[in-house]
Amino acid sequence: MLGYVIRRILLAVFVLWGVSTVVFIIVRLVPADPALLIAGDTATADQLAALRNQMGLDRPPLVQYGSFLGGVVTGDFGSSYTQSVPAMQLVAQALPNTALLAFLAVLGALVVSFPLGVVAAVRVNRPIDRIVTTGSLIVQALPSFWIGVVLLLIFSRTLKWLPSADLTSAQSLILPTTVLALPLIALLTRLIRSGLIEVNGEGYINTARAKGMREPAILFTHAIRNALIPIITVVGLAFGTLLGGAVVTETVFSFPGIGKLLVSSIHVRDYSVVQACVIVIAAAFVLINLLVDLLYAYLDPRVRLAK
Amino acid sequence: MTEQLVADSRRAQSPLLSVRDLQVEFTTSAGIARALDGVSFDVQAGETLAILGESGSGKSVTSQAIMALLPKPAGSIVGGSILYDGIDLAKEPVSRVRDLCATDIAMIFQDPLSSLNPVFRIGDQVAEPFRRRLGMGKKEALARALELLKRVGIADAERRISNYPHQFSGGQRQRIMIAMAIALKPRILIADEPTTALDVTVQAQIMRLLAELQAETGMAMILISHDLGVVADSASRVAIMYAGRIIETGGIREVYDHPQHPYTKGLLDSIPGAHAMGEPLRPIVGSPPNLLDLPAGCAFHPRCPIAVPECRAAVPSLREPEGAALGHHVACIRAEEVRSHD
Amino acid sequence: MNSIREKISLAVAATAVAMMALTGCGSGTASTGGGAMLPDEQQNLTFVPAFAVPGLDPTKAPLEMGSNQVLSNVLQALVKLDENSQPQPQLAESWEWTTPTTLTLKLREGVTFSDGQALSSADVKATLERYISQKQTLAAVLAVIESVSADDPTTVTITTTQPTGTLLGVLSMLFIGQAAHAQDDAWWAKPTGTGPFVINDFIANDKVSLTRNEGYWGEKAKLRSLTFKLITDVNAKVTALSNGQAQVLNDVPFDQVATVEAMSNVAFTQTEGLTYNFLWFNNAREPFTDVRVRTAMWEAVDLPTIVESLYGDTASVMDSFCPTSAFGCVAATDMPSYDPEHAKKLLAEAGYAEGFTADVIFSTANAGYDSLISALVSAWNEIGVTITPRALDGATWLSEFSALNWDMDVQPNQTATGDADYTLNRLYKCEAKRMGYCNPELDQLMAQAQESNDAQARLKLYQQVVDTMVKDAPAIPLFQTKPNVAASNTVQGLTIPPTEFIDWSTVYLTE
Amino acid sequence: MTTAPTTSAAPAMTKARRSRWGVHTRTLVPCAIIALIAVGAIFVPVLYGYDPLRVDLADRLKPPGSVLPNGSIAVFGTDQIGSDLFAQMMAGARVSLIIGAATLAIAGVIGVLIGMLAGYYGGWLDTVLMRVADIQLAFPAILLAVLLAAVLGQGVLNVIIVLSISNWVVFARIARSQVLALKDREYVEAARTLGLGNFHIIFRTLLPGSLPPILVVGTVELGHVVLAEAALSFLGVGVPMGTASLGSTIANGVQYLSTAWWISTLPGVLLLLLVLATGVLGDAVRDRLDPRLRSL
Amino acid sequence: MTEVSLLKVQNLRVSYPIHSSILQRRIGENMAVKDVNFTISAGQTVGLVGESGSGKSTVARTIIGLEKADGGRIEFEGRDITQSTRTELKALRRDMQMVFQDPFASLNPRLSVQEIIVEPWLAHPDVVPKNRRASEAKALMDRVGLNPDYASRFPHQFSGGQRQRIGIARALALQPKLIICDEAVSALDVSVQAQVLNLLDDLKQEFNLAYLFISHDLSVIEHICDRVLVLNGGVVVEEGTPRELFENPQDDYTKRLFAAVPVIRPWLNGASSKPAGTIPRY
Repeated sequence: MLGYVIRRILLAVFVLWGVSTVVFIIVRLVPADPALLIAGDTATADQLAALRNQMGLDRPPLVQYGSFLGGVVTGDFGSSYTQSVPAMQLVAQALPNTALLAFLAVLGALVVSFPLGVVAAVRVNRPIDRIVTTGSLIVQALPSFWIGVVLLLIFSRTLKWLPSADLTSAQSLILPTTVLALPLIALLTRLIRSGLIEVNGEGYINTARAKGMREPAILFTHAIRNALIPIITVVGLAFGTLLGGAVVTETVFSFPGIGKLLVSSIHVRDYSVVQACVIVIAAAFVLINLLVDLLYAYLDPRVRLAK
Repeated sequence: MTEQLVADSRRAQSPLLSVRDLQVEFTTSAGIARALDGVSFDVQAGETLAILGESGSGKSVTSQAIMALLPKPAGSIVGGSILYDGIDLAKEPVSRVRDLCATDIAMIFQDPLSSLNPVFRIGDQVAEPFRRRLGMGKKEALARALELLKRVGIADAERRISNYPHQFSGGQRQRIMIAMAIALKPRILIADEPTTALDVTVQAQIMRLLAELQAETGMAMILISHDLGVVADSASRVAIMYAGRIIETGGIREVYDHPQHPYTKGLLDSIPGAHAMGEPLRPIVGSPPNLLDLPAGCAFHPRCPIAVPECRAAVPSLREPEGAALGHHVACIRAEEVRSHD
Repeated sequence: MNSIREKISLAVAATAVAMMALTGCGSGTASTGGGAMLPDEQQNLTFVPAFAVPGLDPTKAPLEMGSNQVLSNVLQALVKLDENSQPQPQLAESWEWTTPTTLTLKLREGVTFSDGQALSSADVKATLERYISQKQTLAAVLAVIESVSADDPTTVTITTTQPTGTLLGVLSMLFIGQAAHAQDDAWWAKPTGTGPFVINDFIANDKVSLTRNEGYWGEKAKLRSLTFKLITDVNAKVTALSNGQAQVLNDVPFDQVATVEAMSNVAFTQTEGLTYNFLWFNNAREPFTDVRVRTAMWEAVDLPTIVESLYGDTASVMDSFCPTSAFGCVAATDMPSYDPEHAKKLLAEAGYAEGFTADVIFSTANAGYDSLISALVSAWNEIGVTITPRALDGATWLSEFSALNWDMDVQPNQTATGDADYTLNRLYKCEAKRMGYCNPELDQLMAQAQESNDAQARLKLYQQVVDTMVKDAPAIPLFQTKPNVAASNTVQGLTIPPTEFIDWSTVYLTE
Repeated sequence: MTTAPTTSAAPAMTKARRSRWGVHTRTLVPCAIIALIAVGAIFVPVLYGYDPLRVDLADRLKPPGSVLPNGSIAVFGTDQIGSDLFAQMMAGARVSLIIGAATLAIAGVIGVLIGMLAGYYGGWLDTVLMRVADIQLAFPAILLAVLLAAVLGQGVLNVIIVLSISNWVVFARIARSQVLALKDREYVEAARTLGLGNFHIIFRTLLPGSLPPILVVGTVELGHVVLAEAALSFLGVGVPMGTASLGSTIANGVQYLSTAWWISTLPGVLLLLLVLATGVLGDAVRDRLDPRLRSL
Repeated sequence: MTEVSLLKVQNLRVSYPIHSSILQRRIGENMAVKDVNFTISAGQTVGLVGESGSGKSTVARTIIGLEKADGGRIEFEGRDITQSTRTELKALRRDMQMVFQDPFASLNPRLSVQEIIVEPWLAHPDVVPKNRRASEAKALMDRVGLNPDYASRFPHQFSGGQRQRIGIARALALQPKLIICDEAVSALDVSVQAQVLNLLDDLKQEFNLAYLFISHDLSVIEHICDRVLVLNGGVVVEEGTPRELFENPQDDYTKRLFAAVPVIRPWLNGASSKPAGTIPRY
């Protein structure tokens, strides 16, 4: 197990190196010179050159890459040129917001999808199952920004129950969390359902039946654990993806998350912040999935106790 | 003919389990398969009945039907009865049948790896019947489990009780399955191809263990197998199945030594070891029938060397042919000829 | 980043920016009357601005609209311009040109920063030097400053390389910070100023919260706290006003005006502004080198209908090349009007009877441009011209725009100084090389107008300028917009200047 | 004892028929919906003479069923620039379907190829390719979208490229897992013992065997891709102006939700139908091919 | 032995690598086959018996080239295959073919019977010219007892026994000298197994085939083999004719193995091979 853990960590480091390198290259491929953005369209060539020099943009790419990697390792991504503060500080400000949102969404999705999936699996092909599966398909088939705005108009504008934006109260988290959680609920419900149905055909379920165990007991002892272990991976992946992929929801609800920070930094070519965002998002993604893999290995004795 | 059979068994003693005219259908995307078509047999206390058949003959479906383990919703009992202790298991709700499982009728399966839950320690799995069915405390249940594991021959059971299934060999896993099955001292143990996945030396050990346990507890056994040799030592009676029906049944020596159904005879002739070396085998021609499209009349007639046009007309029922031993029943209109050929 | 005018500050050139500064051209005053003033602990207001606030360091982005909207309430300049563009004392009490290149300013006594520290000439010197060293969008304007010296705690002397009458205008745009932190980027990221409000908390492009400067040297603000909360989604924005999360919205789009006006307890106000939108032809590129093609393109567009349909009364069609609210932006005598038939004729004369293809660039940062561009493209299509719209993100747009890599460009602009010179002379003279347009005759007229001090003479000259431009059609002035606010009825004392830099110190809430 | 009681057999028969009918319905109905949308997407814009660049400002924001000045009826109303919403939706469906199909084709080919190579050769190649997949997953797609929009300008092709780059991993993973499951099958080993080369084994032996789950994933992914295009449009890096897609129509109409609900809601319903149909189809195909496949 | 040996296996050693969990470097090996020696002459059937893990399948797979040998020699008609180049190996494959255990898994479900039988000729195009492949495939089907009219059907439309015939036809397509049967009849029902065994017997006579016959089923081995090798733990523990081994096993393991084989009619020869007393008799 220890060897497995070390190997996974090494691979994660490799992935992070890859992400860092890709973002470094991409950011330099994007047209539009940050110096031009700072100095404005009337800046003279000398001014631009001076700015580039000041920003280190005129150094050979490999040198830039080297110092960039050095920065990645030490967590120093340089300063945001729009805000004169370390890029990492901005990321550290935004990430917890998104992380909170993503965490609540995943948690909420689990809490809701679990009973739905179980009910659908137990009553497979009955009306309740059809309602649950069709409902989950519908929820997954709507663009999240549309759902977001509709929820906003209903709960915020018409009913005035919930705030439409801001992060000043716990209530303001409800709508964005819901929007993020809905597709996840749909996905997890279907996964839990199909996982339970699949497990239902396994030999050990028949063994449990032959031992005279009642269906609910079989479901909650033998079936669920086996059905849920593979789902952990999906949950981890979803959680990781939400960290970087909540930008639509963050935009609709004016939520100061890392997705919005990334997008607005891309728009003004704030390289340091873009790089910091992408690498932190990727690191969080990789870390979560690493933990999930380890959790998976831990929960499945076949992996845990493998030599 | 059923009446006849029933009368026979009454003569001996009242059977522990009595399956009557059992019919099971499976719904598949290609149509409806009649997996069992009028299967009847009795099991007496303490005896071992072997149910033999090739793949698709319905032998495993029989055990699933008894244990209410038919895969839902594809498979269902559409007729007949399974009488146990005055209760018709075929009519009872599944939950009622479950109450009898393990305490009255227990079962072990072909593949001991997939039959054990990979994420639970074997101790917990063996202790489960004690805890769930008898409401024992964890400690006590585990102590009982340990006893059982020792009894079925798990070496170093004290340590291994907390191991997981994948850490055991195939034979050990089957021993664990057996421990679980006999935990609540069932009156009938159904062993569905218990040794098919095992090596021949392990197979012998497992068969020996089952026989010992039966001698100890006096439980009845239903041994389901495709291998005529495996059951020969342990079973007293045998039922040969073909295409969802029992085509021959009787005392095992009687059936093996004097098969009255051309299929049984062909089966015995097909076994390589039964021949002088160098001589070609005498196989049954053709392939087993498709359950979705059974031939009219006797399902075996297309492969039968002695088939006559009448074989196509009606499904032959089990009968006691002339000259046959008591309780030897054959579903063949030409059973007498088979015997005379012998 | 979605507000229409955020990029103005980037697009607008720096050279002449500060030659003069803001002039008042009528200002809107929102809401009148109302109930009793709320107790102090409830004087908390949330404002949804039109512009994002990407950063708070004025020396790094001196022309950022969103930032300046906030900073003008926190930091102060040496002078401020009154409604007539005349410098008035703010931090400087008085000033004097001792030589044509030496300006001496006397600082006001008793001014303190919100942290209690007194303002001194060292602060002014260090701040101005910081502005110069940053080489940002004001670099060209600041290039004339040779040196700044702090002669005594209340005296500052600025030496310029040449006589510069507009220096005070420049100074009005420079916010003064503390000398001790002149090199400290982190301090400037959240600066402490001498204004009526103090920055409490800041999240870029999201939220700035200000609190009252209790030690303000002037009349203290009435609001206890003021929050700028950016809400980009239109639905969320209007909802925030409707459910009381925000008290004031800026920049309500036309299609939402009816919704806002229908809300009880909300007052909608709009005022004349200095912002307008234009279309530029790349006059150096075929086929726009031909004035007949440019005129044809202009005549193909039914601007009154487009503006009325898309912007209603939140915008108006222009009859000049800069907003009429600015001085000198006189109506052209013979503005081309919608005449597609004539346009086709002109095209045929120019040799494009079969039409041609070209592109038009615009920045996606300008919300709502899609409909406008669609309408224009559709209109041109009617005269057989195929135009491909190229929607670019703000940064890409700027680099394409600067590289003159376009056939046509649509963008907003602001006549920041409220004077036609700022827009016309800066953009359309040959030297500007902004769109390949050059008419020496026009250059001469504009130079004359710049030099003249006689308003009437200038107006006459500008009449000639505008009429010449109409003839040359180097650009199409599309429409000018009216800044608007929607405010809850409880908001009092709110005035919207044409620049939209609201002075929040006079605002308060009533029941 | 031979005749089965027909009464008890009857319910089972009906059940069987019903379940077979169920699989058929679940395949046919979504296919019919997709076909209908496709036919509409091809012909309706032509019949309506729909021109994405035509703007009719006098007719903007008309509710469904409005009679326009030219006498025609806008069944689904008009949008913010006065274009007929029904025609625009159908033209949008065309673009969305093209994007969906092209993305699936590109991402599918690349993903399947990479997945199969990784699974077949294993070892360091597998490790490297799968880490590249991890890098892709960890990388926010929005950055890529903005990059391409900036480098190449907005365009349908860019959307396809972005979506292909962010979708190939799904195909790679499923193809890899399939190859891993299949490559030790006896029929693959048999091909090897016949002396057939790696190329033949990968493309003629393993690929056909891996296709069913890939097809299932493909049907489900079609819906995801169309939705992702909508999200890109919402963030301003989707299809260019003058090319209506379902996503861009919905995104543009969202700000009118409280005043002209139909602009984003009706195309939303069409999108829902499309995604739902592909989802149901995917499920049905899965049930048909291999019920053990998870919702991937 | 006067005959020239067709296949000669000397000191064969095969191991599976154990990789380190961190860098996946090879840190050790699991010996599957430790030291195996035997020869097969043309037309001879040699049986390999042993329990799971004895290495019998590994021997077969190594000979056919699915695994790599770590040591020893495998000579086919005097040439060492372990040292062969890819092209040589490909040529060798013509002379050596394999019939697999699982009739369901060993046929590509997506190919028709004809395509399956033609497939070997894709790798060795010179065996049968293109225009004659269809008819040759049908001839092969006929030879193994399949109706040639079913050439365009797919494997799932056949029963287990028929599928195994298809597998045999495919192996025959390259006119090999040696066919390795890896548990080729183990998955078949006994009635069908007998048919296939008879077919293999017939083909052997007809084409002078040699078989390496791997099975855990001793009765099958006893029936079909000329010589039998008993494998245990990767080592041949005993070798001889079936009669010698069955009647007079020398090695302890062989004894235990044969003792465990169930007997069809234990009551016939009175002396059951099992220790008496523990099993209740009826």
